Amino acid sequence: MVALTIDGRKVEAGAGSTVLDAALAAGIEIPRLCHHPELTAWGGCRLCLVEVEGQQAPVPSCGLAAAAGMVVITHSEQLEAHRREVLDLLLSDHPLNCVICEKAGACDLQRYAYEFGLSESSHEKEIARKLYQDENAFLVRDHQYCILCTRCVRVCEEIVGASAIEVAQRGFEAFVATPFDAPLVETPCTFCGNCVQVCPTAALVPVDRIGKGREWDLTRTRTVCPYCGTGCGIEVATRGGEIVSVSGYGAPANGEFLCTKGRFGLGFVGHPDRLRRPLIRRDLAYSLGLIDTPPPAALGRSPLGRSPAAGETHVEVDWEIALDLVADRLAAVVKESGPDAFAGIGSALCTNEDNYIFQKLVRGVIGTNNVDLCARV
Amino acid sequence: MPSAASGTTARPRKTVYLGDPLAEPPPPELLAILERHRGRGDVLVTVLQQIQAQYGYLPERSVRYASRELGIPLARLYGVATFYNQFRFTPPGRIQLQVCCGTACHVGGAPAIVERLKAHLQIAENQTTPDGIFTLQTVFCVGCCSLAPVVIASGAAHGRMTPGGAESLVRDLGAAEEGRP
Amino acid sequence: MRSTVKVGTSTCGLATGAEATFRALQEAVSETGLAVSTQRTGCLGACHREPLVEIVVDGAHVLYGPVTADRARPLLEGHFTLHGAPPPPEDWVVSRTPDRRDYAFFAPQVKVTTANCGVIDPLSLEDYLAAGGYEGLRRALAMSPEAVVAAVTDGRLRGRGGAGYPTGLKWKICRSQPDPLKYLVCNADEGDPGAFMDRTLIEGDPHRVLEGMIIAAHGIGARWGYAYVRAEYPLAVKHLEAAIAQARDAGYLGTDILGSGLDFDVIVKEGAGAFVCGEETALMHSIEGRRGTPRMRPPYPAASGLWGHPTNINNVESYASVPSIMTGGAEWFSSLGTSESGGTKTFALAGAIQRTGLVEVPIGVSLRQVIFDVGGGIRDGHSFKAVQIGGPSGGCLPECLLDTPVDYGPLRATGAIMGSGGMVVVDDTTCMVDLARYFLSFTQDESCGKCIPCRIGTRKMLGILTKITRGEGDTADLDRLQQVAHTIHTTSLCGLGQTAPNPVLTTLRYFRDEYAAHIHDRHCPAGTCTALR
Amino acid sequence: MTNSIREIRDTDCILVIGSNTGEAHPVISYEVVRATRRGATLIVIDPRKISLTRHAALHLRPAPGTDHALYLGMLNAIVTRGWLDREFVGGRTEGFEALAAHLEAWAPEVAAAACGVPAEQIVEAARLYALGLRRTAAEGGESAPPRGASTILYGMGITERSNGTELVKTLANLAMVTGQIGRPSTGVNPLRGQVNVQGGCDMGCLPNVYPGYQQVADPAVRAKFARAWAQRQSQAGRELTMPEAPGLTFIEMIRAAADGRIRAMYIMGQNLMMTNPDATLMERAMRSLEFLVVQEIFLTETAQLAHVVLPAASFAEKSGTFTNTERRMQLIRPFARPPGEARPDWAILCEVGRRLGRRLRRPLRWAYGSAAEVMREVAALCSIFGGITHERLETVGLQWPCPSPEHPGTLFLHAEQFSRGRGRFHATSPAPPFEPTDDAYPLVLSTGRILYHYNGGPMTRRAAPLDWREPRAYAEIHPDDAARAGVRDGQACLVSSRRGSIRVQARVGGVVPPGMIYVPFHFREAAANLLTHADGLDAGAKTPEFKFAAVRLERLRAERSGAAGGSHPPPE
Repeated sequence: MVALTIDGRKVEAGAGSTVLDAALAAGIEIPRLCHHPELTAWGGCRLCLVEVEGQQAPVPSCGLAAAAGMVVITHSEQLEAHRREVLDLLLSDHPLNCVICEKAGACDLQRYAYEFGLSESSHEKEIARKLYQDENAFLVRDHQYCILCTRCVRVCEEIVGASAIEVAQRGFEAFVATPFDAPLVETPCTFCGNCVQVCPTAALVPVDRIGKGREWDLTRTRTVCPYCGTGCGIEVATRGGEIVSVSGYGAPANGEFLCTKGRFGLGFVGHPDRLRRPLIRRDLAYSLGLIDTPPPAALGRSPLGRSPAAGETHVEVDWEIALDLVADRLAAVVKESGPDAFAGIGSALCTNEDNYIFQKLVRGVIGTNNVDLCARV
Repeated sequence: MPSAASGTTARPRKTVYLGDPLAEPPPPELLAILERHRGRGDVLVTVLQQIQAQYGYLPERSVRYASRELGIPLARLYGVATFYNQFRFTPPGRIQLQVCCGTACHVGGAPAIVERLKAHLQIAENQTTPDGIFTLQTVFCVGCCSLAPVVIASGAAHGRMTPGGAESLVRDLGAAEEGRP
Repeated sequence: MRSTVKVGTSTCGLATGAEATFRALQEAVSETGLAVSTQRTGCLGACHREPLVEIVVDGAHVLYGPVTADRARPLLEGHFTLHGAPPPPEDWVVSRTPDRRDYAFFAPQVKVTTANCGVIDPLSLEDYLAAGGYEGLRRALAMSPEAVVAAVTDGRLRGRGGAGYPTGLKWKICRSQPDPLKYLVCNADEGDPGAFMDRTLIEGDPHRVLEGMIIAAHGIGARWGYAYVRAEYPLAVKHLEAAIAQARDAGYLGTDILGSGLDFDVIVKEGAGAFVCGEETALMHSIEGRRGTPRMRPPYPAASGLWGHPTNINNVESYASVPSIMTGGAEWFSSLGTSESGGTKTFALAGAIQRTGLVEVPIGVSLRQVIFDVGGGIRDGHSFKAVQIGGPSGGCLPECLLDTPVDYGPLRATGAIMGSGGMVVVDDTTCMVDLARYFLSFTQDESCGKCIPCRIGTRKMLGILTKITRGEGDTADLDRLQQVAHTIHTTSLCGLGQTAPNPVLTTLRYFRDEYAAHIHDRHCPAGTCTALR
Repeated sequence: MTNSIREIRDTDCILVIGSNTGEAHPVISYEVVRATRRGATLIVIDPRKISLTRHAALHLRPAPGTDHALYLGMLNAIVTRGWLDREFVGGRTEGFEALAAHLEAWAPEVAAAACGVPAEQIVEAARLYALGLRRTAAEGGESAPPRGASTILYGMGITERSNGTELVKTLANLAMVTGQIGRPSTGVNPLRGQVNVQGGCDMGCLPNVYPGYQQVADPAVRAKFARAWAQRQSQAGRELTMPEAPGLTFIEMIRAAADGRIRAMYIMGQNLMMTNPDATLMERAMRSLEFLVVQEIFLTETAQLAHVVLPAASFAEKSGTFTNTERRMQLIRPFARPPGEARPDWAILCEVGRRLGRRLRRPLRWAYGSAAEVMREVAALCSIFGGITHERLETVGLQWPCPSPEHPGTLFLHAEQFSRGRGRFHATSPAPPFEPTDDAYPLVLSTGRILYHYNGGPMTRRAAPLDWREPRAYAEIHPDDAARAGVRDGQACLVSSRRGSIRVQARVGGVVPPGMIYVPFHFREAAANLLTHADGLDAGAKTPEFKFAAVRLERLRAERSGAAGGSHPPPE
């Protein structure tokens, strides 16, 4: 730990932390656009410049190692004037479409413009980047909103390891490009969307959230991704129960990063194919007199390689009928052949509570240890 | 613009499997260049320079081969290639004209030379004449400031240039080049 | 009788036809049957008289110029009075003394780093050795590394790239790093428009640069060196690579150099056309095969440079000064300059003066001496208006500041900088607003785009300046210029951005009336701005 | 996992074995990428050129099924060249002498001959792993640094094998002989493939243990659960007895169902028609059942065969907990309403339990107000979960063991000692895959996952972007094998085993080595598990050998680009 002074306050900073880290840990907010705690310091936005005693020029706090005895000022008239000028410059290169922008309310540039009272740029408006690329089903790249903070480039290289994108050209012409401006699908992009996650503006937006609501319309729920065993924490943004987007939030297993399935793969939840009522197979329903139509030949065909039409193999029934039927038939088998004529298979996709109750049912009610899980497969 | 206003983004067509565009091994002259640089950390720019020296420009396939063979992300190669003025992705003319626009040349009248050559060749900067003979570029200082203004044609420097002198230089070079097959 | 005919075939010479002159001389020699050897040399610096030919007969020197190809035979026949040919006309003669001080251009100069340029054959190791080459290395290897660093410190050598950081201190910091793998980089990415010192040095005397690097490697403990040479300098690359090959063969590079146990070798990397790569961290990114964007410092390269290892970066002229410190001694070297900076500085003198070329003067002489004594003042009857010093990072100084000494501190006080040595003199036909606009268009074009103030700010400044040169400016534009310039200067990531406003700020300071004329009178006093004619 | 996901980034050397981490566990691969960017050495052991090899210092490609020899060669090199951790071996393990004697026969050259990986690569991998050398240290070759931290990440490429248990023991040998376990950023870390496969096991969905790995064979354990579950305390001792004999494992159940010994089955959230080997056998088994209940969110291929299908709420519509591969229990929260009348699984099961209990006269207590109440019961009955409640999980995930409300959870296992005390070395020997290749079926088929899909595909194939990106079944084929069969890149081909055949798109390239075909198993229109076999189960874990089946590759006459499909009988 090192002790330093920030804005007149004594602050403790952990080993290896920067002045920015120390300030944020102490609750002192410093404006910043290119900084991201999980990525290497970039130092391009120049908003986090601070004054350090003994140094002539202001220094970017994101790249400045906190040292013992350092005296730092994060807000001064000079610094605010420079930050304002930098934002002014940036706004001249950014469409101010906040009233219809998807990112409104969650856009860092918009926030700082608000804080500095900048409604527009004092400079001539000129946006070099014109591309709008959406040749994929995952995310839209609207370059004119890009502020070249390169968080997306860094997350792609440093975290994901895909290096699908890189800044191309230079100076005012620079933009974040795929190799030879090919569609993302022809690059090593894994569509993990972590670039979308770290983008501070509307340059990267999930295709599926466009037109689905503004930030303040959304309800956010933290839960766990239902796919592989990593157990990533996800934050699901919904509007009226419909999923709008998924993001990471800083959970223990995954931090704020996700993969393509976790971020773009929850479409199944609201899918029309979801089962809504209990079903009984047509031959059984027929034999029970629940329906009049005899079972179709399709019941005898393999389910692999084809998808049945709705209601082709089963008919919907009430819960009471289904539950009693299950209880009757299972009880009959156990009474006739003993509990070991039954087997139960739990689920690696269900919760601990579900599985606990499942094995309780098998062991406690049926009285067999014939219970297993797809853990072995 | 990603907004509700324009929100009817059509779902893109289904992806098709593109196959491996580099299924064939690299051509021998390219392989020779790449082999020289395998396993080194300081070669990226050098490799691009040598590819450009080989072909006169950076053919996209060659860059893709370099990425695969040397294990360098293609995006990085592309980012680097577009960063530096030296690299180009299209074949240049047979004669590359570079008008020096360094300080001494600028105050000595380089802008007028550029304008004259543009008018004479009827192309803009960084373009190649339709007959493929001339490519016109401006460069910032070739280090011949004491002889400003300077025009470089196919690597040879011509000092103390004037608009008229530059035009006749280009005329002569063009005439000589046209005679060739 | 030992006679030699030397032709300066550096890039500047070649641009005026020196190659044709050389061939014509060779032909003439063989046809006339003269017992004369022809030799290529580097650049003597007197570029305004290129192509230069020096004829040395038994220690008697005569320097001729310009000698175009058609003058080759008459010159040869005249000089050696063959078949009763008349002596070459007097206006062909530049100088007749071995030190050439009879020519005003050379008289005030003190040649240390450029001593061999134009004198020896740059592709000949023997020539270099004959001129005392690698003696500095021998002496350095006999010293402890600490003593080498101390000598450089005592010589008060400051970084010739422009920033003027004390070289000895830089070496010391790098040397003290615990990491056993250290690198050394020679920055020959001379990107300033209007500068050609490094080109001339490498083309004319590559071994000297190399020797400086090897001495530095000994002092610092570096294992590998990179020479990062600008892509626009193919001849410099060729000469340096040839010198490296010769040095390797002769045991000055490689393992166990001269039996001292020092292992060191140099790899030449060509730049690829990016001015910003003159910035040390951008240069290192370029060597590492990345986009040439600078990064935040600290950590400085001395602590964490190439691939994270300690790396010492100096420019060509700094390294070229080192052998002389070893042979001449720190005391002698420091005595050449001022109390703050030792040694000499080379300048690329260009523009509207009589005698352009590469000059080397002791640090501390005045701008006036350089421009008027060496350069001979303004040509064609025009009057001096300004000297642009330090390239796009520098500033434009008016006549009243001509007595400023060329030294790091005093120049910085004027708003310009020492820079790497570009010095372009402009006369009354040059519009200062247009010149400022020119430099902004350069920096705007060369901005890497990483930081916002430089990427967008220079673009906006350029826009305002263009407006003014079109006669569309207003008074508020000048305040806006100054305001944006202040933010760019204070908040930019690297030196390119931080110094980009300098040409604008100095012209605003010293030539404000020209801006006023453009804005209020819609008039360009120099007649440069075409929209206002 | 013995250690935690977050520890990977601080590792010095990472051994990735039989895990296509970048596609099956992308977020864990991010940690590997971070580690390599911090200078860690990555060694990939896999016949396939998986995405992580881009970042690897070494990629060892043993011929399919021969990797066991490679590990033995590494062990031999470690022992004979003195790279072992004598202190750890002496203080924490037993049986080393026997192992060392056994390893004498496995010089790296011998191993190289067996697996096709050059001996020097085997030795180098052994050195890097044993000493935990970072990239810089490995290259510099200067003074030896103190032993770094090495970790092993392995996946189904190890476990879905007929000798999987032996292989895991061999990897444990590697970790123990080098002391690369019981410290931060070390360990032997299986990457579990499904979101709650860890939790399902933890909760006792295994034939031999109750929740918390309490043995079925232990009368005290049985009595404890009987007492706790009984509806009325007075009945406990008298009437409710718990079954004593361990139950059947999964494949044993399937076989028993196929030959009539199992007559009824209850399957919760498991599409075994797609995800289990030998789909033909699976279907026969399912059709043989007198009564099959499937509890699901979609009418999966398995559910289509069920007599009764009960509609379940998905993870999006219920509360509960998942336990991830690093033993971390985390809370899930509902963000949507269940469709129609669908209900949470546990609630359906309680209904079934209540009704069935009445009919079988085994009334248990089923009155849970919420999933949190269920977890309270779990905590009360299992000491390793004793300190875990939904309330605690509101703010943070907890890694078990977590025995008390104050316990912070356990970051990594085996810090002081192994579960059994001293770690035991096992002398293991390679065994060939169960089904050898022959002239009729000359290629090795390996099945597995791809990035964009999951298991049998009921979820991912209904997630529009994912199915857009990877819409059809394919097979990765080496150019040599493709040329031999006359199969061209991008066109349809036929892959057949003794059990069935499927039509898939050929993707010809360098991902697989010659002699190997890789087919993802997510596509019902070309179900890879029609080809796999359910024979030759691993003796210990009873896991089927998904990674090896003998197949042949054929060109399709009437080629339709992109066509894919499957059929049961192999075509003539």
